[in-house]
Amino acid sequence: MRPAAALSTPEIMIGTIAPMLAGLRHVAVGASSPIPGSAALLARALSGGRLRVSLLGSEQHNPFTDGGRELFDCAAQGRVDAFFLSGGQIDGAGNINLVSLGDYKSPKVRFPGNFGSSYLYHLIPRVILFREEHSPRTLVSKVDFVSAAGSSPEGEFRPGGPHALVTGLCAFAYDRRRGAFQLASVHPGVSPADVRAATGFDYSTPTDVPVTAALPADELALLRTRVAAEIAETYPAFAKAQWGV
Amino acid sequence: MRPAAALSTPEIMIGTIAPMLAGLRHVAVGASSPIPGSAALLARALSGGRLRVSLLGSEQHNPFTDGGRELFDCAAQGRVDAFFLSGGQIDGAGNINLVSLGDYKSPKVRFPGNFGSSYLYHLIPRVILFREEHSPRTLVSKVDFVSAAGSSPEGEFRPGGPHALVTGLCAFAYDRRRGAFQLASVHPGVSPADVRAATGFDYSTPTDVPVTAALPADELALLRTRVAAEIAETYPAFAKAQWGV
Amino acid sequence: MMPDAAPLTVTDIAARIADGASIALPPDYSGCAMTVVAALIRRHARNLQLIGVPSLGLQADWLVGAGCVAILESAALTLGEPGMPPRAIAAVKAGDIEMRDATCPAIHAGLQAAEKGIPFMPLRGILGSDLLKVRPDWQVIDNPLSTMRDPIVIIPAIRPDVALFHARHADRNGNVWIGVRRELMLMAHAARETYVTVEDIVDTDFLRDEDRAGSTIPALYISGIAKAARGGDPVGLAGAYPADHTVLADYVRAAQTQAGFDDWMAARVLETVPA
Amino acid sequence: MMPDAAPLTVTDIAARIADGASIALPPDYSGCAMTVVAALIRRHARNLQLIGVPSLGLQADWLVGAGCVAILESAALTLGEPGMPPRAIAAVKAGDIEMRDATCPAIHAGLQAAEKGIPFMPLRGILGSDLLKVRPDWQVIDNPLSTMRDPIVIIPAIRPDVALFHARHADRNGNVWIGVRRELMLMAHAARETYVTVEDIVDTDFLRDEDRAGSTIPALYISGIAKAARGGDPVGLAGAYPADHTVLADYVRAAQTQAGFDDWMAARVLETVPA
Repeated sequence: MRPAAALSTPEIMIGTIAPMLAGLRHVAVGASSPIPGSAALLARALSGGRLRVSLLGSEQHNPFTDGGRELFDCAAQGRVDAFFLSGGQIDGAGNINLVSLGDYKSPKVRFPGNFGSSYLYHLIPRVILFREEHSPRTLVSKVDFVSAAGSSPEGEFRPGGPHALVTGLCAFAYDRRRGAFQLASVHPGVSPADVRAATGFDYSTPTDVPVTAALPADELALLRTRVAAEIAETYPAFAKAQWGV
Repeated sequence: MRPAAALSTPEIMIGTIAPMLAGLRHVAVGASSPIPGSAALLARALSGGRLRVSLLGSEQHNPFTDGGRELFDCAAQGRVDAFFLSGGQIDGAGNINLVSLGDYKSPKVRFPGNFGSSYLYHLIPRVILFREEHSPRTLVSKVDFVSAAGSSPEGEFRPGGPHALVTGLCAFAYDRRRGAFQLASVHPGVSPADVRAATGFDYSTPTDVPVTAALPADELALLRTRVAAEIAETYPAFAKAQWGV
Repeated sequence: MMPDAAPLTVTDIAARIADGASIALPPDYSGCAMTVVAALIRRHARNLQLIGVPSLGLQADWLVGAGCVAILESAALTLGEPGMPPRAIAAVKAGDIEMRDATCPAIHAGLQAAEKGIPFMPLRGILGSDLLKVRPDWQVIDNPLSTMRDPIVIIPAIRPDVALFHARHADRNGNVWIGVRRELMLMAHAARETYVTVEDIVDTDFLRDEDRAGSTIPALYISGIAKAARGGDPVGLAGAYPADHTVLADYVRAAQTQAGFDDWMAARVLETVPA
Repeated sequence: MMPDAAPLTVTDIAARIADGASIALPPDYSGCAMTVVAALIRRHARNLQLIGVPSLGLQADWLVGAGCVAILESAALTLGEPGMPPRAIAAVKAGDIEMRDATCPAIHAGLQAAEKGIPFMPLRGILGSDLLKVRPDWQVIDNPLSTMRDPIVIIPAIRPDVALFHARHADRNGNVWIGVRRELMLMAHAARETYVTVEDIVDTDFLRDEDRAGSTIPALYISGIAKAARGGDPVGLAGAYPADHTVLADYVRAAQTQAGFDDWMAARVLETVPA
């Protein structure tokens, strides 16, 4: 275990996401999401068991018994409070692209595909975007393909949407009314100017940008022991690389 | 067991219905249907097991595992070849009434309700109507409430519909093109004039009306032994009254 | 249900079902929480809307007879072999309650729409039925995907305030095993709250039992559970104990009149000690 | 399945799946009939349309690499941890096959529409996605039950010619136990024909086993069953054996080129003796 002082970027991201889940009843985590999964399990540990976590791919943290459709139905029933999405590209309007770069018919790069994003982004109240790589390549002014739209026209049915975007450099809050991001905090050692230089989309910056709060020592210990062991069931390679478990 | 010569009216009806099921793959039987249930189980016995019978209320003859909706979905998938409906009233257009007599809002008589008839009548290719009581009270010129319509306007989606009507006196065939019944056979001891006098709706009568074919002796024996035992699981009172099992 | 939440009593459950609530109920053969029905009568529940999934029997007759019901929505009113439910039929004939006639697959489709969070479900059949006259909430649209005229009925979502039923087993985490009675899972998915009585609470985790997990409603959908041994009497509980046909026949005879119903209920149901 | 029908071989199943058929397939973690996929390649199947329920992985990559596929419809192309399926991705990029991008709940909804015999299913979300540009078969209508403007997407029914998967057990009557993998039941209900390989055929009747009945696809929906022990290799079979990550990583390396794919398949899959 590395000393508590030296947090890894994933640990900082986990520590940024976990407090966003406090007080919720049910958080679901989709595919390829070890950082959000760890954050959800940390929030669960801190909730005294009141937070229910559904982790796709986990046997231990899977409450579903009605087949592949159940997560989506459950979200539409209003029973999922938070979810996590990423994207090959994310733009300043909160649109995400999980399909391809370049022309759709003859793409330069092809990503796996939309999964459930096109739907869940509209249904789940608190969708937290995450992408460790923070660069003009990933955070763009306009995505090449809108897998799921960040906001919807007034009057359209849209109980869900983006809440925040957490990267390896910072956290943005999403303003649904404006359909745009605002810088919320910068991770230790990162300046607002660093973020600006690495971001391909426009966003607003308050006068004072706080540094992302560090996980309290006891929570960090919990993450590196109990949560590390729990997430290892679903993401063994990640758990091994991060915490050697 | 009564002598083979003396068939009961239910036995005659069973013997009329069973041949209508020959060659089919899957016959479903709904609630309160001991006569069709016996006919289906007899047809199954004669098919050498090739006919599948789904008997509502039976543990032994229930192939469904997806809840109350499955029979209806299964029918819509085209996987149910025949079904049986009755009615407090049945009219000459093949409409059936399972709801009430008189004004709907303040009925003189209230029946249990439509069950699945309003739907299954449209979806299952061969719906056989049955009603032991053959009288102007039950077979009427126009039902007071259409639970399910006998025919549909040209061009409407209607893979299913009535095939025949079997009563305690006779069998009618249903002509889908005309939306009307034709007398097909009269049960032993019944004349076409008897049928006319007992029927409240108009129908056509061919020049020669055959007598309903009697069940061959071996099939009758099968009905009174194996089928009687099988139907007793679901309709013990009926099986006891008919066959003393 | 919150993990580790304590079991309720049947009286607790009846107290949590508000006057005016819409309540999805199974048919007599699929697991009826008769003890909660009795407790609702004891607490003088009023203006309930009962939704049969897809038909209603003894539960509706007891609640209607006791004056707890404003609306019945059901594909049928039936006690099976014992006949029709006398107080419910009398109330419908007298116009004392509102009867919303339906057809079985429309109830299932409406609940499936609620389960999927969609406003309606298309459904084949029904066209030409007088149901379309007495159910103005059921509309007919022209299938937008067809190039030819193709009318199809659309059934609005049915989202009950409460789903209420009786099952064999819950586990220590509040998961409920339902076997093949999967309409109970649909009810739980569709309803805002789900209350369940069970024969017993087993010290295991059905979601970790590979044989039973697939037939289990996760605690996620369950608002509260009460233990009620023989909680399906007198309509029975499939796989556990049969309907008591002697009691049912006796009830049907007595309940032909309101006075007979009142006496029978007072003597046979309401004077027993609630759990 | 016809009662008492004899089991098939995997070669029989591949022969019964016609060129040009649309085939619903589970994702890599839900039971893939890999032996039938290999048999389809051996028999040089052509112009298949593969439908991922809701995503596609190794099955699609093998079939695309072998030239068996005309169309992929899927919410994603993924092998999970080993990465993206190289031959499928290459074919999509090159335009050699038609890719119909979807989103998971739309695939489930389309299959549910087929299951219910309705022409479409409404579905929330999706509005504003470029999916509506590339899926002209998905339309937007105004919710007919709303008094205000309320656009909603309608997904046409997906009725596959064939559903194909691998499961743990069939019984002597041809019923197939699937545990919590209920998307397999949806596939079987929606498809015209359903072919299944199983680890073993057990001399029992799951429909009479109250613990297992609720997690069983009745033989009614099954067109044919073949026994194929380790039939999920190398993607594994939940509850029975895991994916072989060494084989998968080796495959992904080899299949970066068509020649590498051809060699790997010839050596590792096609030269093994079919069942």
